[in-house]
Amino acid sequence: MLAAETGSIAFPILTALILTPFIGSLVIALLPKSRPEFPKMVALVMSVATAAMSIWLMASFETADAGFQFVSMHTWIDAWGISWHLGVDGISLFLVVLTGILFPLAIVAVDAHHDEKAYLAWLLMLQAGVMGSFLSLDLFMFFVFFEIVLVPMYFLIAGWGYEKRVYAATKFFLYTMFGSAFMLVGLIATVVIAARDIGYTTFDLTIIAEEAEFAASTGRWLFFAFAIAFAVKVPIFPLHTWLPDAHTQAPTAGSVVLAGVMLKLGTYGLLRFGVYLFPEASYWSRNLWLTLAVIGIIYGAIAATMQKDLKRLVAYSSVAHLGFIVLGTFAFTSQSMSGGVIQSVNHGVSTGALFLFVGWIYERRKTRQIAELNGLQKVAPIFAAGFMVVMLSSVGVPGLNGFVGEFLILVGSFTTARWWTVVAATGVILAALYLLWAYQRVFHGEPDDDNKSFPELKVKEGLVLLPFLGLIVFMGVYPKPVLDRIEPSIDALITRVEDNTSYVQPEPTIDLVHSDESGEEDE
Amino acid sequence: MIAVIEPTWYLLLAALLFGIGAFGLLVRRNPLIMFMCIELMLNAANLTFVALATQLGDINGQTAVFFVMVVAAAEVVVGLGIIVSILRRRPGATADDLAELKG
Amino acid sequence: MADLVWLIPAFPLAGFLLILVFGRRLGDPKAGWLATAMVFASFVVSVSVYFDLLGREEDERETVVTLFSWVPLGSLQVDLAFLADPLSVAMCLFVTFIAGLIHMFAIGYMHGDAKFSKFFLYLNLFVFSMTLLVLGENLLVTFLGWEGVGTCSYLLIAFWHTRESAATAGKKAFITNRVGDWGFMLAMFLAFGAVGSLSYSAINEAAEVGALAASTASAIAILLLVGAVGKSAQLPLYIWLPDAMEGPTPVSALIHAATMVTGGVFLLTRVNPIIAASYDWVPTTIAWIGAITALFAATIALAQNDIKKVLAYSTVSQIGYMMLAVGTGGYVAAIFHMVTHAAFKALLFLGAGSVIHGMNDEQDMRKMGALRKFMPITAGTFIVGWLAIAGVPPFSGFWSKDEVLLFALADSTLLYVVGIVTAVLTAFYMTRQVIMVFFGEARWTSLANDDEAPEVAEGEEPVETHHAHGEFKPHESPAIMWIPLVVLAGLAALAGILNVPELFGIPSNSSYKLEEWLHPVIEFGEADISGTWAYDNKYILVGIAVAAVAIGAALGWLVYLRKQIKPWEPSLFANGWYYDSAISWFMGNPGREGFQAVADFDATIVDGAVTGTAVAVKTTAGEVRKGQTGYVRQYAGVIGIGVVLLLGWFVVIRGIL
Amino acid sequence: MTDATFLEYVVFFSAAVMILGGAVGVIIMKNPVHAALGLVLTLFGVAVQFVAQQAHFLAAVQVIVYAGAIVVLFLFVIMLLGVDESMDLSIEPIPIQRPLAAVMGVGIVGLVGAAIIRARDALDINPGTGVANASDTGNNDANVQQLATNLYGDHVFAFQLTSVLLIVAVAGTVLMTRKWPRDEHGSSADHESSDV
Repeated sequence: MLAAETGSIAFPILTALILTPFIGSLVIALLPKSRPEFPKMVALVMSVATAAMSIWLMASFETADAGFQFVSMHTWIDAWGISWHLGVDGISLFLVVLTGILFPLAIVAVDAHHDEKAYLAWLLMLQAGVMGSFLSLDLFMFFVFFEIVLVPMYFLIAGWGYEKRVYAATKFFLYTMFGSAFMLVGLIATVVIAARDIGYTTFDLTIIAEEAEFAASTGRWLFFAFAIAFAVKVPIFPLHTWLPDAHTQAPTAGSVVLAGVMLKLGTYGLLRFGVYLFPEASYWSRNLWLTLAVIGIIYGAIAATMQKDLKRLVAYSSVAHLGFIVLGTFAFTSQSMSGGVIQSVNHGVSTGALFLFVGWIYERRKTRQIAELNGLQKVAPIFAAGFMVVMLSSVGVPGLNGFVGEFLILVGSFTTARWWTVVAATGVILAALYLLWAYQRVFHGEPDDDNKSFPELKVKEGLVLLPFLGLIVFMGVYPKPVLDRIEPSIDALITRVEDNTSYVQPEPTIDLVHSDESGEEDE
Repeated sequence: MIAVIEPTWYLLLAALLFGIGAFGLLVRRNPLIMFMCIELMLNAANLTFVALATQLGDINGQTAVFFVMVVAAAEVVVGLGIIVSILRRRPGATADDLAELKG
Repeated sequence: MADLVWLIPAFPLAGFLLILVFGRRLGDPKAGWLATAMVFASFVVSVSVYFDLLGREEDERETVVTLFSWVPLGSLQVDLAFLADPLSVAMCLFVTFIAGLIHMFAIGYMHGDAKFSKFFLYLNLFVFSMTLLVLGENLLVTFLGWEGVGTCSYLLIAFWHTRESAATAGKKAFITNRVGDWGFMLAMFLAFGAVGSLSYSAINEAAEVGALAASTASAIAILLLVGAVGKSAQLPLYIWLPDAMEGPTPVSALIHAATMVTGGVFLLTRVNPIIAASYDWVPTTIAWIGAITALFAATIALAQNDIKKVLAYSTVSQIGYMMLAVGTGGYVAAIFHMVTHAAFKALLFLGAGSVIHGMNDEQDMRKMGALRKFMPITAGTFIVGWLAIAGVPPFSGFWSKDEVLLFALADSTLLYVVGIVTAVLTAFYMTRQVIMVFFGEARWTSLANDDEAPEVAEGEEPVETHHAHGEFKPHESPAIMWIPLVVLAGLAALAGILNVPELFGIPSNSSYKLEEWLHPVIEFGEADISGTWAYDNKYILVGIAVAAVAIGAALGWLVYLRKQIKPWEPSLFANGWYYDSAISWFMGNPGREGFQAVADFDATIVDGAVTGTAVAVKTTAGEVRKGQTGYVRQYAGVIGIGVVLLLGWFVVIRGIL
Repeated sequence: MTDATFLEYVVFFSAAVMILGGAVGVIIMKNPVHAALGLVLTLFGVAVQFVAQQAHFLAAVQVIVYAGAIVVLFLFVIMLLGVDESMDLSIEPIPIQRPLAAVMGVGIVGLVGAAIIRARDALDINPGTGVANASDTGNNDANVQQLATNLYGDHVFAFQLTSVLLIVAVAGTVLMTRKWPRDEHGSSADHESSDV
């Protein structure tokens, strides 16, 4: 699966994507406290540079290539076969871009209420960790980055969060570590067992995937060790309860990043280290995941409906949305899995924006309780309109980005997991229910005295919002460029599952399609 | 070649000395005397070092004793310093009074 | 010209974007004129496309315009493409024309509203979505429009969002529609799984050549029916529509009359080959849903006092007729009735709007009466609408309703009886409305101080009723409002010529024009009723229909104008058979409690397991902690015992050394 | 290996009595000063045993550093703090401490002794010739020279480190026992600790 070397590119773009924020973080940490204006400048420069590089990466990505591109490979610890092995394919590309874009926006959107220097340093550290997780093709490196991510997030929640921040941060950290412990064991076991087949010890993902043969029972154990860690991260029901607390208590930027990219570490991990590494085991256990995913969709939506805290509501909606992604992942069709990937990105955009709005509401009103907010649309119509668009995207209205992902997931899943999909589709109704009800309570009605002076959207906030809205509309109307890049990698992954199991991706039963309507279809 | 008493005797002596030191460490409450007991145990160790160095014909055993002495000296200096600081603040304290780390 | 079909949605979209950017600067009324111009531009394009298609051979009246590939993924290739064929063009023609008139009316109606330009923003977006819906070349584009109109209706119904009831009604409309959308989506999945494409041509062709198993076709048809029931406000999902009256009147007209609610009927017509390929019980189900809804809603309309609620239930009832037609294979009849209904119902709604406007936002018919003297144009046009909807020959409703009933009788006598009873009721409640509003004595003065008139209508009373009290005179609406009324009245009166039968000596070359036009689209699904008893005895049917209207109207006249019969308005009808309140109760009580139970389950059981683990660890640690006495000597003792045990292990048990 | 002479046994056992007697003295004397004197006795005994084994250098160091410097340090501290009053040894606040100590002491001595005796044959090998001694070589400085060679050769790095260790220990102790102005530091330290 290792791609043909893209030799013409000498610049180690992927390494730079990780190092730029990392160096930025160090620089900020070392800046003198006497110059409070520097940290923000450095943070902006570094994160915007990262964003620019990630966009350049997307622009120069080979569309039709299923393999890893821009591969950067340097031996690190030779004796254990650990290497600095980075690569990007259609599955990780857009998550990388999302990571690149989301951080500068989060930095601009909200200011830390105290100790900005440390706040920005942690944020950039977080970005480096997330980037590293998405780019690593070495199990060891991935684990290191996967764990590094926890530290800045812990400090961000505990240091800049709200009332119950310490509880939430601790819960987040311990819960995720609990999952990671399984992964560490599984990871080492994988390497040790794979070394028997390969002949030498290596942590390299591609080599292990290509050359190691796991017995069915072994592979299943190993898969579950990995999957538990990712299931916590996603989070999949019933391992989700850290998420509402962490989301609610995290500072706004933390919530944006948490929802936007960190949860995607879970779904990405399931694809890259679950399905790719252990195709047999993941196919064998698909019914379990499908069931949990569907429960998550319905359950998250119902729980969201009854939340009294607006931020908690959005957090539970994440549980439901991530359920769709897991459903798509384990339905093993081209549409559903690609839909899962694109939904990962869409959810990052729309839920990230929702968290921004909730953060702005909190900044203005110092409350997130739905009961204490009302009539905001009357006093802040532009603010409300922005919220409305983002909300409709989250509800999955066609023409906006949320729909494309949901539709692809459901249409793909329907062929292989029919009844799960039928139930999951009701989640679409529930999504409308909880979001519209919340919108009504917060924005509709006549504002009372507390809400009468709610300030309108500021120019800075509007500028931050524009990229979000642009992406929401663009990805909803013209997702083709994104889909074109995702599809080859997903197809390669499905082929791998088909090679290792009895699974054959179903094709539509009748082929009456005219040639002019489906030129690319080949059977 | 000199005549030598069997090393077994030295070792037994050292074991007894160590046992007395350890017993003292457990039963005495005065921190100074506990310190002395530690010295006793160190000496027991030194004794075995020297005995076995002679027996095995390896000068490194004696070198080790030298280092033990140096470390013992340093330890006494620091340890007594700590004791002085503690007793200065809490005159007449015994080891049992210093139970701040109680769980 | 047909290649320019994409311009039809493009104009309202452009209007939407322009108002989005410049709306505040344009203001009142320029934004309204811009929006109106855009919709009429669409109408012009529709007309030119129509003539383009008309000029072709019947088999070639179909043009697909693909803009770009929308969702291409593997075997799923969905284009953002438009299909210009007789059905979509027919829809576009009346949708854009009537929507244009409604826009125009709204300029006057919304004059002075603080959010004037925003209203036209939404209206243009709505028309854009609606044209997408009808022009979609595949199910997904239709779904885009389908959800688009749903979203716009949400925005428009909740337009006066500071009113709690309006906000709730908007939300209710959206969520109820979503229930239907669930069916629509599953139908798409099923169609894709079976056919490998979402385009109508592929799916319909599969059905036509018999490649689609009857079971699959039935499932798709039933699921699409679920969608249609939601969008077209049929039982059991009609509940959102009466509440949607909370929106401004032009919205009601737009949503109810011309456009959105007909989406379901349009969709079923569009996929008529699938229905034809299904088991027999599928069309029967559709017909009965339509028939029962028609009767059911008509009974409710009998006892409503809100001028718009009567029309709302009447709409539900009329759409029921269309569904009945679809179910009995009378697709042309369905579309025919859709067009005529669009005209006369838009007329009635706008007339009601004009009345409300003239009465300073009073909607309660008990506080009206004798208004014909004060607003003659409104009254005149409203009466034309009344004649049309009641089915008085030769007004348009007569022709289309007869066509529907003809197909109903051809299918089943029982359906026909239900249809006729509904026709009687329709004539009755419309007569009642006309009398209460425009005839009799003026009650707005007598009721001026009677604030607490018994509220029997199911919705809440509008907030602004106090305007109606005290000293004021109803006034006629400005020209910008009555011109659309007059145009619509003309349409309502004459639209019947689209598809007149060969009766009463009407020459055959001018009859059944609509059927001729739609023939290529519906030829597979249209029921052939020639040779049935009903077909051969049309005169008798006409007689029965006219008699029904006469009975209904006469009863209404006797009850409400002559007061010779005591009005019979049971609270069962006034409260809509308590169906809506039952659902509200269910959602508010067991539903809400169930949801709360899940949320509590999450907080206590699922999260409780997590915190429980933490508590268990903490408790254990608290116990273990006590072992740490803090006594150095004791620690040393424990270490010593450990040393002894280790030594014992090595020396005694292992025996080494 | 020649058998040990009677004189050597006398030396060994008398030194052993010194050692053990001093040790017992350390742990049973109520007055710390007396205990320190017991310690001196033990240290001298150990020095005697070193001499008996031709470890002259270590014997000298033992006397000078241990018996001299360290015990004097102990005595200084005792005097400095005035803790030379007797302590009541009949009370034991931790109930199981003494039985525990007894078990441990007896256990260690018994088990180690048993091991030593069982391993007696293994130890009873020819004494190596690696350790130079004055009587064999005729060089009175043989032990010192050999130790020096070893210390400055193989272990020079460790030796250097010990000097660092000593300096750090001394400097640290001086810092630690200095009398800081009590008010600010005491209070601020308390404040911090309560915070954490």
